[in-house]
Amino acid sequence: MSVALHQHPRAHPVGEVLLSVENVSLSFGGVNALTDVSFDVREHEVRAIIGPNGAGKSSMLNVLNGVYHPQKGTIRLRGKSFHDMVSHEAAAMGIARTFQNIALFKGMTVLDNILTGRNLKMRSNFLQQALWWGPARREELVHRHAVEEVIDFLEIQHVRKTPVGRLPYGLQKRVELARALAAEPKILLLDEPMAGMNLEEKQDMCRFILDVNDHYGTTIVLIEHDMGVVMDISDRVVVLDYGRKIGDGTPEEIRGNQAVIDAYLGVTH
Amino acid sequence: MLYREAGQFRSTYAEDMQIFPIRQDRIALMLLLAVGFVVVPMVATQYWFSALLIPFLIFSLATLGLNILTGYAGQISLGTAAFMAVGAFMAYNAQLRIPGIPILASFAIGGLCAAAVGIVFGLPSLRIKGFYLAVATLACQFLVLWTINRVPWLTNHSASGVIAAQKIEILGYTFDTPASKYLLTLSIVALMALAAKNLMRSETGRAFMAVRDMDVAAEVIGIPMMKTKLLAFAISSFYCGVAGALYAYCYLGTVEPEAFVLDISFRVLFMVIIGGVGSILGSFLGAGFITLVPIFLNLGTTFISDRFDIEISHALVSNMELITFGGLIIFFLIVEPNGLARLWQIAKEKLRLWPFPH
Amino acid sequence: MSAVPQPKTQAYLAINNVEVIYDRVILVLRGVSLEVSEGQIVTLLGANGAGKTTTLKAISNLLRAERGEVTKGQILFQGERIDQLNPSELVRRGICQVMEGRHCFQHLTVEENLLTGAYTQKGADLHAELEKVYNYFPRLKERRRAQAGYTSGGEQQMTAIGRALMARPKMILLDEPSMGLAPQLVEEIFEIVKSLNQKESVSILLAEQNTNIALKYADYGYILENGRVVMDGEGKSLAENEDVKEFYLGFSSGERRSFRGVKSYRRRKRWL
Amino acid sequence: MTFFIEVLVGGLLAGVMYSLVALGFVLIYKASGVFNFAQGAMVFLAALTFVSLLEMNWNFWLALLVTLVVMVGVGVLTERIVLRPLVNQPPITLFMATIGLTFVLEGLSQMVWGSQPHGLELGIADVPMEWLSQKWNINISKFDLFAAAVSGLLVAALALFFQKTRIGRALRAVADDHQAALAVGISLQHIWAIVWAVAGFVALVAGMMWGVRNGVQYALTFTALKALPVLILGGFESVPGAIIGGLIIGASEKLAEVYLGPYVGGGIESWFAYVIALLFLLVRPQGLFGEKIIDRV
Amino acid sequence: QAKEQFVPANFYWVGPYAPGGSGIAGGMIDYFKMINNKDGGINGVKFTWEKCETEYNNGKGVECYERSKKHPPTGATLIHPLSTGITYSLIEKGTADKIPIVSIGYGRTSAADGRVFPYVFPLITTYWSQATAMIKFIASKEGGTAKLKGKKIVLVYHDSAYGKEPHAVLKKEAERYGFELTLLAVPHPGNEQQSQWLQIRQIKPNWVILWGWGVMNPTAIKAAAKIGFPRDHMIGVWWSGAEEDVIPAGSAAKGYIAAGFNVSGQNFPVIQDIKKYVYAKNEGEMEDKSRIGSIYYNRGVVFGIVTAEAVRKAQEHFGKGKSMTGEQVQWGLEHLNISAAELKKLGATGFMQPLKTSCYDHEGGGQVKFQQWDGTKWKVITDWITADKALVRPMIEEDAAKYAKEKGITPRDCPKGG
Ligand SMILES: Nc1ncnc2c1ncn2[C@@H]1O[C@H](COP(=O)(O)OP(=O)(O)OP(=O)(O)O)[C@@H](O)[C@H]1O
Ligand SMILES: Nc1ncnc2c1ncn2[C@@H]1O[C@H](COP(=O)(O)OP(=O)(O)OP(=O)(O)O)[C@@H](O)[C@H]1O
Ligand SMILES: [Mg+2]
Ligand SMILES: [Mg+2]
Repeated sequence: MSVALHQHPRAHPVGEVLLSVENVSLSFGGVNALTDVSFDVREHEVRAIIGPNGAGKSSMLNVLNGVYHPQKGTIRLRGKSFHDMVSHEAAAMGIARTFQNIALFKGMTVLDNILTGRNLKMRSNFLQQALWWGPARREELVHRHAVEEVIDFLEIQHVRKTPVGRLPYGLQKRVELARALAAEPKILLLDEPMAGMNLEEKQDMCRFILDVNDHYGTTIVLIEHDMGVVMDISDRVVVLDYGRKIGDGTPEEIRGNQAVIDAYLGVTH
Repeated sequence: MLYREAGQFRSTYAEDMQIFPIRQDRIALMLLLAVGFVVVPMVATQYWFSALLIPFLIFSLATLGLNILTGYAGQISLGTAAFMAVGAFMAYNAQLRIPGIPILASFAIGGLCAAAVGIVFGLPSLRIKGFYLAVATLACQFLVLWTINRVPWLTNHSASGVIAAQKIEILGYTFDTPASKYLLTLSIVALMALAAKNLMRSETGRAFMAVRDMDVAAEVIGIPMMKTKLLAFAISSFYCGVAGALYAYCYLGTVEPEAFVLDISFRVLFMVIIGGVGSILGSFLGAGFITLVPIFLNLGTTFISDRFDIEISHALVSNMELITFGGLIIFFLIVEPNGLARLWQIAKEKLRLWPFPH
Repeated sequence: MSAVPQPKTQAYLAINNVEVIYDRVILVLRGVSLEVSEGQIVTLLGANGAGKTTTLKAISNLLRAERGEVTKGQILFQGERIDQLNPSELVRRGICQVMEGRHCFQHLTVEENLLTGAYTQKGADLHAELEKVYNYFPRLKERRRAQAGYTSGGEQQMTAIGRALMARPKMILLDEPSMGLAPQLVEEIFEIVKSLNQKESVSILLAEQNTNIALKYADYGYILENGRVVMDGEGKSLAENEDVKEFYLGFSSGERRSFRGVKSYRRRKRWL
Repeated sequence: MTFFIEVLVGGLLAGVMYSLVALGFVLIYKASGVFNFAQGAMVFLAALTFVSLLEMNWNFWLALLVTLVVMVGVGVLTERIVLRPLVNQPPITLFMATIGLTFVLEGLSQMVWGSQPHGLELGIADVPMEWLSQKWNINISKFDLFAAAVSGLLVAALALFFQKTRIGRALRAVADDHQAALAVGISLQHIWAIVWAVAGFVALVAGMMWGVRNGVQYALTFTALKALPVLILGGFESVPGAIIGGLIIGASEKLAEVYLGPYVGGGIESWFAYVIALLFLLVRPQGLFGEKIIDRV
Repeated sequence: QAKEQFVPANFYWVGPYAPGGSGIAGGMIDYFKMINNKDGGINGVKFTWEKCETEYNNGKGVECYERSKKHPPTGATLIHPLSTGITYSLIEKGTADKIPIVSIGYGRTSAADGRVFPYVFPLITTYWSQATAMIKFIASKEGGTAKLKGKKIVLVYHDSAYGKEPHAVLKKEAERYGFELTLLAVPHPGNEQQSQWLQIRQIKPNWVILWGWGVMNPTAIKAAAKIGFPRDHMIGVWWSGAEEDVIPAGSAAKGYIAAGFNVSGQNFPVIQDIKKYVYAKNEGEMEDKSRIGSIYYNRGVVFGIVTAEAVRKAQEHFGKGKSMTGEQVQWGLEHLNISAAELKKLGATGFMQPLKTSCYDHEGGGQVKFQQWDGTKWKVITDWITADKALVRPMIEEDAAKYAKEKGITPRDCPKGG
C-alpha cells in the first residue's frame, strides 16, 4: 500500500510556523479534555489531528478559534499571543472552520448559508440594504460572484436554492466547507469533514481540500478518523489520547509509533 | 402547469437576485397592489375599511415586525404590544410638543423610540434564550404600560390616561375618511414590507437567520452576536412602534394604554406562528387569519341564524365561535406545522408539477 | 442490472416495493424491496441521499415524525405486516433502530440514556444489561455520569448503540454505526455486531458508508441509488464485483488508490 | 417588625399559590418540551366543573372524582387530537397548538357551565388564626397554611416521581428528543396521556385553592400569568424549582409593593416579579433549577 | 319604510366580562321585547336589534359598530358601547356618522359637556358625580361633612384608565374636607391583593372605596375579611356592586356596600311586565331566570328605558310612528325628561332616578343610591344621593375645553340650563 506523496511540486511550499499552541490545558468540571498540549502549524501545510474518541480533538479546535477558553496555555498566531479570544475575533483574523456535528443554518438555502460566510467582508449598512440600493446592491452582486466561484469549485451548483435541511448528510458537509471557504480564510479548521461519506465522496472531499491548499495556499488543520485519508493528504500529524499529546510527526513516523498504534490505530491499515 | 418556471432563464446574477425571480409571482404581486390601491378604494364600504382592512394591515405590520425578531432572528418576544404602545404614545407626544412636525415624522419618532426601548429590552437576549426569553420580555410589556400609567407627561395629564389622537394631515390634505386612512396605512405597510423583504434577503437578514439557526456557529463565522441581536430588536420594535402609531391614529382614533394590553402581544405572536415563522408573506397571512377568521365566523353564524331564523342563545354562539376558532388553529397546524406561508409554498410546488403528482 | 430479488418464503423482515414521499411532494424511495433472513447481517450501501436512512425509518415507522409517509408497498416482520404499528410496539416486538446522527437524550446522563433504552423491558435485570454494554464500551463506563450532551461525538455514538442493545432486540436497524468512530472502535463495533448476531442470533440490517468493512461482515448486501435497489448479492460476491471495487472500495486495477491521487479520477458510471 | 414579618409570610404563602399553577406548566414542559399555554384554561375548566357539580348538590368526593375523570379525558383527547399529529415539530408549533386548545377549552367550559361566577368554600375559613393575631398581632390565614401544605405534598410527590421512576426518566427523554424516544420504544401516547392527566389533576387542585380565594370565574385563567415568572425563575423543568421560585417571587413582590410601591406610585407588582425573574436569569439563564441549555459545536 | 327601530346590541357574552355583558344585554333586549309585545313598539315602530360580540375589546367593538351602523331601515339609532375603551374609540366615529354614543355609568366623563360632544351621552351619572356622592354618603355616616376632617379614606383601584377616573375628584374632595386620601393601585386582573390589604391594615383607614372590576372585587372583599377590615366600611363603585361581585366572596361579603344608579329586585311593574309579556311566551333572553332582577339585568332594563324614551321623544318632535335616524334620536336624547310621573307610567318608580337632559348637560340626574349586601341580596340603604355638581361641572368643562382645543372643535352654543 505505498503511496506516492508529492506528485508535483506544490504552488505554496510549507513555510514558517503560523500558529502555535503552547502548553494548553482545558477541563470541564472534573473532565480534563486537554492536558498540557503543545504543537505548531506551519504556513500552507495540512496538519492532521487524530486520536481515539473523546481524546480532545474537537476541544482542541474549539480552543484554536476561541469557542473554548483554556485554563492554561497560550495560542500564538504569527507569534502574537492570544488569551480569551472571542470566536468572531478569530474569524476576523482569518480562521474559518467546519464542525463535527454539522452546524449549518438549517432554515436557509445553500446559497444563503454560503453567503453568510462572507459577512465579514460586507460593508454596507442595514439602511442601504433595506432600500436595496447603491452600495448594498452592488455589494450583494460582488459577493454573489465570489460565492458562485466557491459553489462551482465544490460542485454544488445543482442544490444552490435548496434549503440545507433537505440535503443528504454528505452534501451538507460540503456546503459547510463552502461556507468556510467563502470567508477566504488563512487557516481552515476541519472537524471530521469526511465522516459519513462513502469512498467516492471522500475522494471528492480530499480533492477539494488539496485544491484549496494548493490554489489559495490555505493552511489546513484537519481532524479525521479515516487513516487512509490522514496518511495520504496530511503533511504532519498530531496524536492525542486522553487529552495528552502522544505523538507528533509525519505520517510515516506516526504509522510506526508504537504508542499511537496501541492507543488508536489498533490493526494497521 | 400553471405555475411553471420553465422557459424563464436568468442569465445574470442580478436577475437571479431580483426580489421575485419568478414571473408569475411578479405578476401576482402587481395585480394585488393594483387591487389594493385602486379596486378596493372604489368598491369597499366603510365597514370593510375600518373594521377589516385597516386593522388587518396594521396587524400585518406588527406581525412583520415581530416576525423579523422571532421568525428571522429567532428571539421570541411577548413585548410587542409594549413596543406598539411606545410608538403610539411617542407619536402623540411628538405631534403635541414639536410644533409643525409632519405626521409621518411623528410616526417615525414613535418607531424610533420603540426601537430604543427594544434595544434596552433586547439586552437580556444575549444571555437568555427560548421561552425563558419570551417570559422575560413580559417584563417589558408590564413595565412599559405601568410607566405610561404613572408618568402623566406621557398622556398630557389627561385624567383617565385616554387621549384622542390628533388629526392626520399630510401636505395640507386631511386623512379623515376611512378610505383615505386605509390608503395611508396601505402605503406605509407596503413600503415597510418592501424594506423588510430587502433587508431579509441581504446581509442583515442572513445574519439574523444565522443567529436564529445556530448562534455558536454564527459567532464562529464572524457574525457579532450582540450587534445582530440588538439590531433585530431595534428593527422589529421600530416596525411595531409604527404599527402602534397607526393603530392609534388610523384605527382607534384614541391613544390609550389599555389598547396595548398583553392580549395584543399574544395575538401578534399567534399571527407570526400561524402565518409562518420567518416569512414576509406569512405575516400577512397570519394577520389575516387571526383578525378576519373570527369576524367571518361571526358573520357566518349571524347569517345562518338570520336565514333559518334559529333562535340560539348568543352566549352559545359566541362560545361556539371560540371553539371553532381554536379548532381551526389546531387543524391548520396539523396540516402544516410551519404555517400558512409554507402551505402556500407547497401548493406552489404542486402547481409547478401539476398535473403530475410528483 | 439486477432486478428486485424474488420473494423467498421465509423472510424474517421483508420490504416489498416501498415508496416514500416527504412533505407530500418529495418522492424519495421509488419502490424498494429487500429482505433479511433470520440471523443474517444485511447491509444497505449507497451514496449520500440514496435513501438508506429513509428505508430504515420506513421500517421502524419513524417517518411520520418527519412528515414523510409510506405511500406504497408493505413491510413484513416475521410474516406480519408492521407498517401500521407505532414505533413503541415495534420495539416491543424486537425491532430496534439506532438512528443516524446519534440522537442521544442530551440532558440525561450516559447511564440514564442506556436505562431509557430498556424502557420496554419491564422488570428485567437492568444491571446485568448495563454491565454488558459497559463491557462492550468501557469508555462509557468512565463517562456514565456525564450528561450525554457534553460527551464527545464518538461517545455519543457508543451511547446510542448501547441504548439500542438495552432493549434486547431481535432485529437491529443500524444507521451508519461507524460514523465518527476511531478506526479501532469501528472494528470493535462490527465485532460486537457479529457477536450479537452469532451468540444472540440478532438479525441486523445496517446502512453503511464504510463499504469496506460492511461487506467484510455482511452476509448479504443491497446497493441503493436514487431510491432504487440497483444491485444486490452475497457480501463476498459484491466485494468481488468490479464496479463495486472501483466505486465503493477504491481499488483501481487491484491497487488501492491514494487520496492524493484523486485529482485525476474517473467519474463514476451511473447505473441509472 | 411584626409588619415586616407579616408581609414576608403573606408573600411566601401567596407565592405557594403561584407555585400550584406553575407546577402544571412544569409537568407538561418537563415531559414533552411543550409550553402549555392552556394551563390557565385547564385550571378554569377544572374548578368550574367541580363547583358546578357541587352546586347541583353532588357529594363532594363524587364531584371531585368526576371532575378528575373529566380532566383525564381532556388530557387523553388532547394527546389524540393535538399532540400526536404534531410529534417532533418545533416547540413553537406545539406552543401554538396549545393556544388553539385554550380557545377550545375556554369556549367549552363556558358553553357547558355558563360564565357566571361561583363561590367556593372548602370548610377551611380564609380568616386569620386568632391566637396568632392576639398574641403576636400577626395575621396568618388558616387557609393559606392549608394551601401551602397541599402544594408541599404535591411537589414532593411529583419530584419523587420524576427522579425515581422509569416513567419519570422516560418523560425527560421525551422532552429531549421525540424521535429518539420513539426509537427506544417509549410510547409517546401513553406518556403524554399520563402527563396531561396529572397536569389536569394539578390544575384541579390549583383551581380549588384559587377558587376559594377569588371565586370560580373566568379570571381563573389569569392565574397562569402569575405563574410565569415563577416558572422562569425556578426553571421550566424543575418541580422543586416551581415551589422555590414561588416563594421567592411571592415574598419579594409583596415586600416591594409595600416598601417600594409608595415611592413610585404603586402597582409595581404588575412587573416586579418579571423583573426579579429577569435579573435571576441574567445570572442563570436556565433559571434556578432548570436544565442547562446544551449548545455545543 | 319598514316600521322598525334598529338598536345594535354590541355586548359581550364570553370571557371575563361576560357576567356584566350578558346581564345587561338580556335586560335591554327583554325590555325591547316587552315594548314590542305590549305596546307594539313605540307608536307602532317596533324595536329590532342585532347582537355582536365585542369581547370588551376595542378592535372588536369598532368592528361591531361599523357592522351595525348602516343597518336598515335608518342605521343604528344609538349605540351602547358598554366599555369605556370602546366609547373613546367611537366618539369621533359616532360624531361623524351622526350616531349617538350612549354610555350610561361609564365612558368619558367630560362628554357630559354637550357643547363639545354633541353625540356623546354619559347619561344618568358619571364616575365623577359618583365619587362626590360617595363622599356625601360617608359624611352622612360619619355625622356630617365637618366630621370628615382627619379621617382616613383609601381608594383601592384597578390600575387602568377606569380606575384613575376618580382620582382628581377625590383629591379635590380631600382638600376641601380635610380627610386623608391614599390611593392604592391593584394591577390587572386583581386576583392577588395581599400587599394592598396589608398596607390597609397598616393605615387603618375609616373607609375604603373599591374601584374594582371583575375578579378584583371578590378578591378585595375576601382580602378585607382576611385582615379583619369591616365590610360595612367598604364602598364599591357600581361596577363593583353586582351579585356577581359578592357571591364568589361567599360569607365574607356580608355587610359590603356599593353604589348604584339602579337597584335590584323583581318587584317593579316594569320587571313584572317583562315576565308577563316576554317570559310567559318563552321569548326571554335569560337562560338562567334567576338572574332576572339582578343588578346587571336591571341595569340593562334602564338602558332599554332610556333608549325607548329617547326614541319616543324624537318621534314626538319629528313625527310619530316613523323610524328615527341617529340624528333625530340625538335630539331626543338631548331633550329627555323622564319625570317621576313618567317613571310611574313606565312602572319604574324607585327603579331608576328621574332624568332630564339638555344640549348643555348630557348627564342628567347624577344621583346615586347605596345598597348593602345582606348575604343573599342587595338591600337599598339610602335614598337617591345627589352628586356635588358644583364641584364636578367646572372640571368637566375644563376637560372638554381642552379636548375641543386639541381637536380644533368650536363648541356649540347651548342655552344655559335648558
Ligand atoms: N425530512 C425530509 N424532508 C425532505 N426530504 C428529505 C427529508 N429527509 C430526507 N430527505 C431526502 O431524501 C433523500 C434520501 O435521504 P436519506 O437520508 O434517506 O439518504 P441516505 O442514503 O441515508 O444518505 P446519507 O448517506 O447521507 O445518510 C435525500 O435526497 C434527502 O434530501
Ligand atoms: N462543553 C463540554 N462540557 C463538558 N465536557 C466536555 C465539553 N466538551 C468536551 N467535553 C469532554 O471532553 C472530552 C473531549 O471531547 P472532544 O469532543 O474534544 O473529543 P474528540 O476527540 O473530538 O472525540 P470524537 O472523535 O469522538 O469527536 C470528552 O470526554 C467530552 O465529553
Ligand atoms: Mg470530535
Ligand atoms: Mg442516512
